[in-house]
Amino acid sequence: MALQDYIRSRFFPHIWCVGCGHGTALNALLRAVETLGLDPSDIVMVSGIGCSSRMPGYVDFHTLHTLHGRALAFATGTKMSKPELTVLVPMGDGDALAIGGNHFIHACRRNIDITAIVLNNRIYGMTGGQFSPLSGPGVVATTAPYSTYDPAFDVMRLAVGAGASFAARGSTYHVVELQQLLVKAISHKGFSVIEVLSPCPTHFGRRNQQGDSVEMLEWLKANTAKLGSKAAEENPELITRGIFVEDERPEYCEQYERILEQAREG
Amino acid sequence: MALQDYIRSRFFPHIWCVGCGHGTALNALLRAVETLGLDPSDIVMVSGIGCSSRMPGYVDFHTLHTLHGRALAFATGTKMSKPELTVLVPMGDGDALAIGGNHFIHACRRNIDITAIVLNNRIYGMTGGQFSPLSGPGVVATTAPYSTYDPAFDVMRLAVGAGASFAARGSTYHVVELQQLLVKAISHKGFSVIEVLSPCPTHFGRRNQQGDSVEMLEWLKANTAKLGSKAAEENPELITRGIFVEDERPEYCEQYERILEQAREG
Amino acid sequence: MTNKTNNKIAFVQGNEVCAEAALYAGAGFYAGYPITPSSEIMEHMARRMPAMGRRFLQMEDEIASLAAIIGASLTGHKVMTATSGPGFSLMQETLGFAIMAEIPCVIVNVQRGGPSTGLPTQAAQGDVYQARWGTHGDHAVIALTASNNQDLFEMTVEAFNMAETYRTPVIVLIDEVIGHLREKLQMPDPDELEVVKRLRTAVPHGVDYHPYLPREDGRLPMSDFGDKHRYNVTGLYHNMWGFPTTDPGVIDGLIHHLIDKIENNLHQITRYKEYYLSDADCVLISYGCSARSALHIVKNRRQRGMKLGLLELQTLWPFPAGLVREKCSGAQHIVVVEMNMGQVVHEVKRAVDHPERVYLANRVDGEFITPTNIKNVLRVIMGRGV
Amino acid sequence: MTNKTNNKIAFVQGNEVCAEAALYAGAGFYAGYPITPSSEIMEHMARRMPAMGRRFLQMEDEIASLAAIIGASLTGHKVMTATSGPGFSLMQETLGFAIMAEIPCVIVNVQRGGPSTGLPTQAAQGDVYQARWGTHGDHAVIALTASNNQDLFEMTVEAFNMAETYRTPVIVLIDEVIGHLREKLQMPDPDELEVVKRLRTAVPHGVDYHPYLPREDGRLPMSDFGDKHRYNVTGLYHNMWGFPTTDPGVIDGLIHHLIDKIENNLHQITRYKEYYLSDADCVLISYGCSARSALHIVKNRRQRGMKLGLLELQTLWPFPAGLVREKCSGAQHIVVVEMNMGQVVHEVKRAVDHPERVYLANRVDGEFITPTNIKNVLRVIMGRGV
Amino acid sequence: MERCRLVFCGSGGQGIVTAAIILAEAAAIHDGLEAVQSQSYGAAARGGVTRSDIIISDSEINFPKVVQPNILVCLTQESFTQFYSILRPGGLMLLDSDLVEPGMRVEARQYKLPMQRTVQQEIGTNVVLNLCMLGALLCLRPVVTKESVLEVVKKRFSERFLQMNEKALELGWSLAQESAPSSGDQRGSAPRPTH
Amino acid sequence: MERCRLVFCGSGGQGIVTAAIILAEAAAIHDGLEAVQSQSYGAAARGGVTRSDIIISDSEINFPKVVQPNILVCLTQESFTQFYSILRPGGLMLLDSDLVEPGMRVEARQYKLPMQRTVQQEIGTNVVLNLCMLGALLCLRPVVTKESVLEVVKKRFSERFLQMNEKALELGWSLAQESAPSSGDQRGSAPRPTH
Amino acid sequence: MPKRTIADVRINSLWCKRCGICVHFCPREVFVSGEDNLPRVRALDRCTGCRLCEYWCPDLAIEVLIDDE
Amino acid sequence: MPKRTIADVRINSLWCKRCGICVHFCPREVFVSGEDNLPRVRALDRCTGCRLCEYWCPDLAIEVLIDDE
Ligand SMILES: Cc1ncc(C[n+]2csc(CCOP(=O)(O)OP(=O)(O)O)c2C)c(N)n1
Ligand SMILES: Cc1ncc(C[n+]2csc(CCOP(=O)(O)OP(=O)(O)O)c2C)c(N)n1
Ligand code: SF4
Ligand code: SF4
Ligand code: SF4
Ligand code: SF4
Ligand code: SF4
Ligand code: SF4
Ligand SMILES: [Mg+2]
Ligand SMILES: [Mg+2]
Repeated sequence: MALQDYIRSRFFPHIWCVGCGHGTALNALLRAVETLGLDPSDIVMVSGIGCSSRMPGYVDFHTLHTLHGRALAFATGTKMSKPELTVLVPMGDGDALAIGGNHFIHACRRNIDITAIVLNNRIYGMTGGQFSPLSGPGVVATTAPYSTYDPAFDVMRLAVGAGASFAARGSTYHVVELQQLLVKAISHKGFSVIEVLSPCPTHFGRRNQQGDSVEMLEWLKANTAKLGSKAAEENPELITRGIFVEDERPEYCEQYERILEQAREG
Repeated sequence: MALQDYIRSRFFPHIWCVGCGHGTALNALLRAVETLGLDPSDIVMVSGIGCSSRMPGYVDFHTLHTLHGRALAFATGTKMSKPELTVLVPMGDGDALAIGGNHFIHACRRNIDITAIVLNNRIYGMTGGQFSPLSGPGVVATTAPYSTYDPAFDVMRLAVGAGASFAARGSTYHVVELQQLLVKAISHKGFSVIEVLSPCPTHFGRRNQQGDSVEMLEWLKANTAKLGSKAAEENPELITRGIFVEDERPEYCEQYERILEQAREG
Repeated sequence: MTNKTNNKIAFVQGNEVCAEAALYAGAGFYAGYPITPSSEIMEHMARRMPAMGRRFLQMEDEIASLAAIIGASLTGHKVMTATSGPGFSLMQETLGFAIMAEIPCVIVNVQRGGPSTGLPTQAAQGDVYQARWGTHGDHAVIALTASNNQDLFEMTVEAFNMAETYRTPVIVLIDEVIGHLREKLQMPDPDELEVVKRLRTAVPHGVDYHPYLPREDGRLPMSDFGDKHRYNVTGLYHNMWGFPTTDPGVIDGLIHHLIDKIENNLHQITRYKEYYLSDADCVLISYGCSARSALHIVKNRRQRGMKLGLLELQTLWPFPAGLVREKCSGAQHIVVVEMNMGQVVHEVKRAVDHPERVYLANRVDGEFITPTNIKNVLRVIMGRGV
Repeated sequence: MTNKTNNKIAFVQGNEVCAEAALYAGAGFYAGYPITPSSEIMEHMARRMPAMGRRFLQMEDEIASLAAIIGASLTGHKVMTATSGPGFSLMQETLGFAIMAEIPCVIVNVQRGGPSTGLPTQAAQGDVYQARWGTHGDHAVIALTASNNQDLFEMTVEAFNMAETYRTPVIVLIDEVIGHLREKLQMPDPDELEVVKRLRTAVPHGVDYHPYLPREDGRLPMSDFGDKHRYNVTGLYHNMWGFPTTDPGVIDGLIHHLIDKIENNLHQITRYKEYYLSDADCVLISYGCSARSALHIVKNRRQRGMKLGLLELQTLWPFPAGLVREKCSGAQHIVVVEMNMGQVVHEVKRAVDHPERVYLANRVDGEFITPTNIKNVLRVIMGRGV
Repeated sequence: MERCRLVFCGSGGQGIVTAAIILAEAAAIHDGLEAVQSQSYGAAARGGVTRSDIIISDSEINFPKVVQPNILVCLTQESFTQFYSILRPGGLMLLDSDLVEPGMRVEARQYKLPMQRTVQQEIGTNVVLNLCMLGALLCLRPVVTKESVLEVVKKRFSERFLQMNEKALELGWSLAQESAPSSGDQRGSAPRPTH
Repeated sequence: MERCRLVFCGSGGQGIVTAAIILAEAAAIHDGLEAVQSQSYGAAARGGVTRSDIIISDSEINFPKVVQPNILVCLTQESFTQFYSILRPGGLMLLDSDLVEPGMRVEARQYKLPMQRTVQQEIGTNVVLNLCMLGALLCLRPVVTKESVLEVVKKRFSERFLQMNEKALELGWSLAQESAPSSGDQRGSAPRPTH
Repeated sequence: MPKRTIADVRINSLWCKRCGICVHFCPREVFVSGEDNLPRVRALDRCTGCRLCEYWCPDLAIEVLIDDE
Repeated sequence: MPKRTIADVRINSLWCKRCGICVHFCPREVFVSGEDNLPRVRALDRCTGCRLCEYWCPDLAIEVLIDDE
C-alpha cells in the first residue's frame, strides 16, 4: 500500500503548527508501517491527550484517542484481548512520563508487545508551554519563568530500568534512521519504546532561543550523535541516538497463553 | 533518646502478624533514628495504605497515614514547604510500585531529600495475598492461582533508572547491616530509596512453600549476598544487598532556594 | 463456584455470585486491582477465567483497570472490573470517558465506609450519589443493586445486558454485607436468563460505517477493532464518525443523546421488588443490604397487623421517580432505609407528592442497620417515642 | 498582576484574579498540573510566588498536586491547587482524604465542557453536582463561585477563610468564561478584606493536644508538623487524637461532625447577590458566568417594565435552600439559568414551595448562554412562544 | 425447625470462618434448610478477633446478622471478653477449656472442653481445632446432621487433609458426649445490651 | 458614550489577542470606561482562527460576548469567511488588503488597508501588524484615545520592542487617514444569523 | 541498479505550511522559497531522488516521483 | 574495651508474639521456647551481648541489658 492509503487525507492539512516535529514523526511512522506492509485493519493506534496524541485522527487504522497519560493502559487491554493486533501508542513527553509515568513503567515491566512512541519536545505543547519532566534544568517555560531546576528523566535509562526489552532514540532531523528504528521497534516481539526528539517551535523553540523549526533541526543535527560513534565518545554532552537495548524476553500475551493451557489442563 | 522514647508504646503489641518482617524493619528504623540522635519533633513519617503503611501509628513522630500509593506525593509537599524536616516514607511494594509507581519515579527524578523505605514482601499483605509487581514469575497468590507470569521490577534498577541518587537494598535477616543502611539513607542529602526484603509469612510464606518467619529468614540468609561479594559473583541467582548508588546531586529544595533568590533579585 | 454441588445450588458469597454471573453473561475480559471488600470478585475471576479460556489481568491501579477493560471492549469482548470506594473515586475520569465514547462495560463497586479510607471492612451505602455524579460534566448513568444472591446474579447479568443495549458503562453498586454474605444460589441454566449479545454492524466492508449514528431503535451497532471498519474513538465531543468537533449543533445533539438514551428508557431499565404494598399505609423504600433489614421488620410488623410495605429498588439510576410516586401514592408515611446520611431519601422526596411525609431510617457507624433501628424510627414517626 | 497601574486598578483575567486573591489571602504553597482552561492560575503563581518567597511546585499529575498541598498544609501553610474537569475527577479520592482528615486547602475548578475530555476550551457549568458528590462516602463540602473579577477576588479570599475556619477543603468552582474574561479589578488594600489566620493550638508543649477535638465554638485548632505536638493524621475513621478506630460511637460522632460543621453553619457560609427581587414576580436564579447573561436580561426587561429579578448564588454548597425559598416566596415563575443539563435547578426545586413553577434556561453546546437564549425561555413560560 | 442463631469467635488463624461456612453450607445444601453466614474482623490486620455469624432456619432469612445468638462458641480469651454478653439468656456457650477462662458467671449452658489439647495430642496439630469444635457443637446441639457436615468436609478438603479433619470432627463429638455443662447459672451478671 | 462592540479575528500568531487586550485596557484603566475582553480559539491546536471580543462602554457590562459587533477586524481570509456575516449592518469592517479578499459584498463601511505590507516595508517585520491595525482602527473610530493606548503599550513592552510598536501604531493611523471606505454597499448579501 | 529519472518533485500547496525545512535542508538546493514562502522547485535536474525532503516534511506535502527504468 | 557484663535479657511477654525468631537465630542459643512458645532465657551466661535478638525481634519485645564497666 502507498503512504496515502494509510492516512485520512480528508483531515489534512493537520492541526500541528508550522514545522512541528510531530508531523515528521507521523511521516516516519507511516513509512515504517508501509515498509512492514501491515494491513491497516490489523493496526490499532491508541493515544492520550496532547498535540502528539492527535496523531490517531490522521491515520486510517483503528484509532482510540483516550485520556491524558492513560494510553498505555487502554492499549494493554486492547492487546491482551486481541493479541494478533499491532498496537502503536504515540505519546507526548508529559503524557508518557508526567501523568502517565506509572503505566509506562508497568508496560516496560510486563513486556507486552506494544510500540510506545514518545514524542519528546521537552514541553507541554497542547496546553501552551509548561515544562515537562523531560525539559531538564535551565529551560524557560510558562510555569518556569525563572527557568527550570527540575532534573529530567533519561527516557532510555528509565525504560531500561523498568525492564523494557527494546529501547531506542531517534530524531526528526535523522529521518531515515528514524524510520528504520521504527521498523525495528514495531517488529520487536515485546514492549518497545522509541523516543523521538521532536521540536516544538511554538512553545519550546521560541522561549528558549532555539528559533524556528529549521533552526531546531539544525540544533538536533549539531547536538546529537549515533550511539557508539566517535563523536559521542569524544563529546559526552551530545545526546545519543540508536538502539539502547534489544533483548529477547518472554512476551506478556504469550505468557498468558501458557496460563490458559495450564488452567485448561486443570 | 532511648528507643522506647521514639514509639507510641500504648499501641503495642502492634497489629502485624507473628513474625512479620515489617516489625523488624520498624525496629531497624528506630535504631537508625536513635543512632542519628534525631529529635522526634523534627521527623515526619508519611505512609500510604497497606500493612507496611501502618508504621506511622507506632512511632512518636509527626505522622501522616495517607492514601494507597500516594505517600511520596504528600511527603513532597511536606518537605518542600518545610525543608528542615526529616521525612521518612515507609511503603509496601504494591503501594510504592504498583499504584504508587509514578510518584516513586518522580521523587527519584527530583532528588528531593526524602527517605523512601520500600518494605518488599512480594505480596499485597493488607488485602490478603494478591501478587504485586515485585512478586516475580512463579509465585502463587490469590489473584494468581496458577502462579504468576508477570515479570518483577528490580527496585534498584528502576530507582537508578529514574535518577535516584541513593539506592540500597537490605533484608530483615541482616539486621545490623539494615540499620546501617538506614542511617546512610537518612543522612543522604537527596532522595534515598532503601528496599527492605521483609517476609510476609501469612500470605507469601504459606502459599509459596517458604513456611513461617523463621524459615523465611533462613531463606533470606541463603538467597542473598553482599554486593560485590564472592558469593554474589559466583552465583548470579543470589539477590544482592548493599548500596547500589550513592551520588551527590543537587537537592530539590535547595535548588528552589536558588529560584527564590533569583526571583527576589528581579 | 468452587463449592457448587448437585442441582446447581451453591452456597457462596455475594462477591463470587457477582463474578459467576459475569461469566454467565459472557464476560470475556476482566482487569482489576484488589481492594477490600471487593477482592473476592477479582480472585474468583483469576481462578475461573483462564480455565474458561477467557482473559484476566491484574493492573497497576484502578485507573489502568478501567482503561484496560475499555480497550478490550473495543475489540469485541464483554468486560468487567470491580472495586470499592477509593478505587471508584480514582476511576471517575475514566468512567467519564466510557460514557462519552459509549463503551459497554460493567463496573462493580462493593461499597465500604467512607469518605476516604474510612472503614475498609465495614458496611455502608454512601456512594449512591457518587455513582450518579462522580465524574465531571453532564452525563447519565445506569446503576443497579441487589439484596441477595439470587437477585445479585440476575442484576449482574442485567448490567451486562444494559451495557450492551445502551452502549454505556453500568455500575453494579453493592455493599460489604452483600459482597461477603454467604447464602444459597440457585445457579440458572445456560439459557434461563436472557443474555444480550454485542450488537455488531451489518454494514459490509467498503460501505461507510457510522459508529456513533443510532439506529431507528436507538441502538448503536459496533464494529470490533481488528475488523474491517476502521473508525475513531475519542473523549472529545465528536460526530457520527467519532471524529472531534466543536460544531454547536453536533455537541448539543451528542449530550442530549447520551442522556436521553438512558433517561428515555427509564421504564426498561427499572428493576424493583415489592412486598405488601397494596394496602400499606407506611411504605419503606430500601435497597441492597438495608432492604434485608427492612423486609425483616415489614414481615414482623405485618404479623402484628401493621400495614407496612416495602419497595425494594434494584435500579438506583436513572432514579425511578415515577415508580416511587405511584407506589407511595396511598402512603401516610414513607421511610427510606439506607446506610448513609441520606442519599436516596432526597430522590424520594423529589419524587413523591408529599415530601414532608418522607423520613430517613439510617445508620452510619459502620454497623449493619438492624430491624430494631428501623423499628425505632417507625415508633418516632407514629408519635410513640423510641 | 503584571499590568497593574495607579489606583490599584488592574485589567486582568479571572484566572489571574483568582491567583492574586490567593496570594492576598496568604497562600504560601501552590502545587499543580496544567490544564486548560485553568493553566493561567498556575502560570501566574509560578511567576509571583518565588518573588514573594513563597513556594510553587509543578507536580506529575493532579492527584500528586492535591496530595502535595495537603502535605504542605500540615506544616502550617495556606495552600491551593487549580485544575479543570478531568483533573478534578482525578482528585476525587484525595479530596475525600482532605475532608476526612480535615485539612484546610483550596481547590479551584475552572469548568470546561464535559463529560470526559469534552470541550477543553469552551464554557460549561457541568461540575456542580460533582463538586458535592464526586468523592465516595458521606461528606459535606463548601463550593463558592463568582461572576466577575471583583467578586472572584472576594470569593477566593473567602474560600481560604472558610477552609481555615472549618478545617476543610473549599472548592472554587468557576468556569471558562470567567477564568478567561478580562475586565477591571480594583485591588483591595492589604487590610481591606478580612483574612482568617490559621488557628493554632494554645496548648503548651507537654500538655496533651487533641487535633480532632473541636473547641466550644466548633473550631479545631491545629499544630504544625515540625512543632512540638506530635499527632497522627489518617483517612481512616479516627478518634480525637487522630488514631484509627472502629468504635461505632466514635465513627458516628465523626461523620456527623464532618457534616454538621458545614451544614450547621450554612448561614455563615452563604454568599449571594440580589437584583430587583423586592417586587419580582419572575425570579431568575443563576451563578458564575451565566449570571452575567441573566443580569443582562433582567436589566433589559426591567427597562420594559417587566418585574424580573435575579438571585445570584455565590455559595453553591452547602446549598442555601432557605435563602432560595425566601427569595422566591412571592414569585410566579422561577427560572434557573445555568450551562448544563440541569443541576442547580434540582436543588431549587427541592427548596421552593412550588417546584412546578421552576424552569430551566440552559445551554449545553459549548457556546456561552446569551440573553436571547434566556429571553426565549421566558417567552415560552409566559405562553408567548419563542 | 426453630431459627438457630450462632456466633463463632476466636482469632484469625483458628479456622473459625471455615467452620462456620461448613456448618451453614451443610444446612443449606444438604439439609434443605435456609442458612446465611457472614464474618467480621477486628481492627487488627490479622490475629485480632474474628467473628462469624450463622443463621439456620427453615424459612427465609432476611436480616442476616446475629444480634443475640442462642449458640456462642469462643476460642480465645479476647473474643470471649468481647462477646460473652451477647449470648441470649439460657443459650449454649461452648469454650475451649485451655484457651478461655470465663472468670464471670454467664446465664447459659456453658460447655468447656479441652478441644485444642485433644487434637494436639491425638492428631498432632491444632489446625483442625475448628473441626473438633464443630463435632462437639453438633453433638451438643444437632443443628445439622453430622452426615451433611461430612459431605461438605469431603468436598472442601483434599485427600491429604480429609482424614485429619474427619478425625477431628469425631474427636469433638466424643469430647462433648462425655461432658456436662460446667455452669448452670441462670442469672445474668451484667447488664446486657439489647441493641 | 455609546456601547461599542468589537471583534478582532485572524490567525494564531498575529497578535490579535494582544491588540484586543491593549485596546480594552486602555479604555478601562486610562479612559475611565468599562471594558471586557475575551477570546476563543478554533478547533485547531494552533494556527487556526483566533477571535477576540471586546466591549467598551460607559456603563456596567454584564453579557461579555459580542454577538453582533459594530466593528469587525479580519486579518486572514479564513477568519473573514467565518465571521464577516456577524457584523451589524452599517458597521465598520477593517481588513488587510493583502491578506483578505472579501469576494462578497458586505453591508458595512469596509476599509481595506495594506497594513502587513506596510509594516514589513517600513519596520521590516510583521510581528507588529497588530499594533498597526490598532492605529488604523483608532483613526477610523476613536473608541479610546491614542494616548491611552500608548500608555498601555509603554507598560507592556520592553525597551527593545517599544519603539517598534509605537511606530506601527502611527503607521496604521496614517494609513487610515489616507483611506476611504472601499465598499459603501448597504445591502446584505446573505441571510445573517441574529443569534 | 536501474537508472533513475526524477520525474517530478511535487508540493501539495494546500497541505504545505511553509516551514522552509525542505528549502533549507535539501542537500542539492532544489527548492527556493517562493511567493508567500511556498517552496518552489527551481532545479529539478539537481535532484538526486534521495527523498529526504519527502521524509522531513512535517505536513506530508512533498512527493518525489521517480521513474525506475 | 571495657568489660561487659550481661545483666539481663528481658522478654516483654505482652508484646512478644511467639514467632520463635530469637530462639532459632540467637547465635549462642540463649533462649528456649517455653510454655505457649514464649521464649525463655535458659543460659544468660552464654549471651555475648551481640544484641542481634533485640534487632531481629519483630515486636520490639526483647531488651538486652548490658553493664559496661
Ligand atoms: C487529567 C488531565 N490533566 C491535564 C490535562 C491537560 N493537558 C492536556 S495535554 C497536556 C500535556 C501535553 O504535553 P505533552 O504530553 O508533552 O504533549 P505535547 O502536546 O507536547 O505533544 C496536558 C497537561 C488533561 N487533558 N487531562
Ligand atoms: C485506591 C486504593 N486501591 C486499593 C486499595 C486496597 N489496598 C490496600 S493496601 C493494598 C496493597 C497492600 O500491599 P503492599 O503495598 O505491598 O503492602 P503490604 O500490605 O504488603 O505491606 C491494596 C491493594 C486501597 N486502599 N486504595
Ligand atoms: S504547540 Fe508545539 S507540539 Fe503542539 S503542534 Fe505546535 S509545535 Fe507541535
Ligand atoms: S499480612 Fe503479611 S505483611 Fe501484613 S502483617 Fe501479616 S505478615 Fe505482615
Ligand atoms: S517541508 Fe513541507 S511544509 Fe515545510 S515548506 Fe517544505 S513542503 Fe512546505
Ligand atoms: S529528493 Fe533529495 S535532492 Fe531531491 S529535492 Fe528532495 S531532498 Fe532534494
Ligand atoms: S523474636 Fe520477639 S516476638 Fe519473636 S519469639 Fe522472640 S521475643 Fe517473641
Ligand atoms: S544478645 Fe546475642 S547472644 Fe545474647 S541472647 Fe541476644 S542474640 Fe543471643
Ligand atoms: Mg510535549
Ligand atoms: Mg507488600
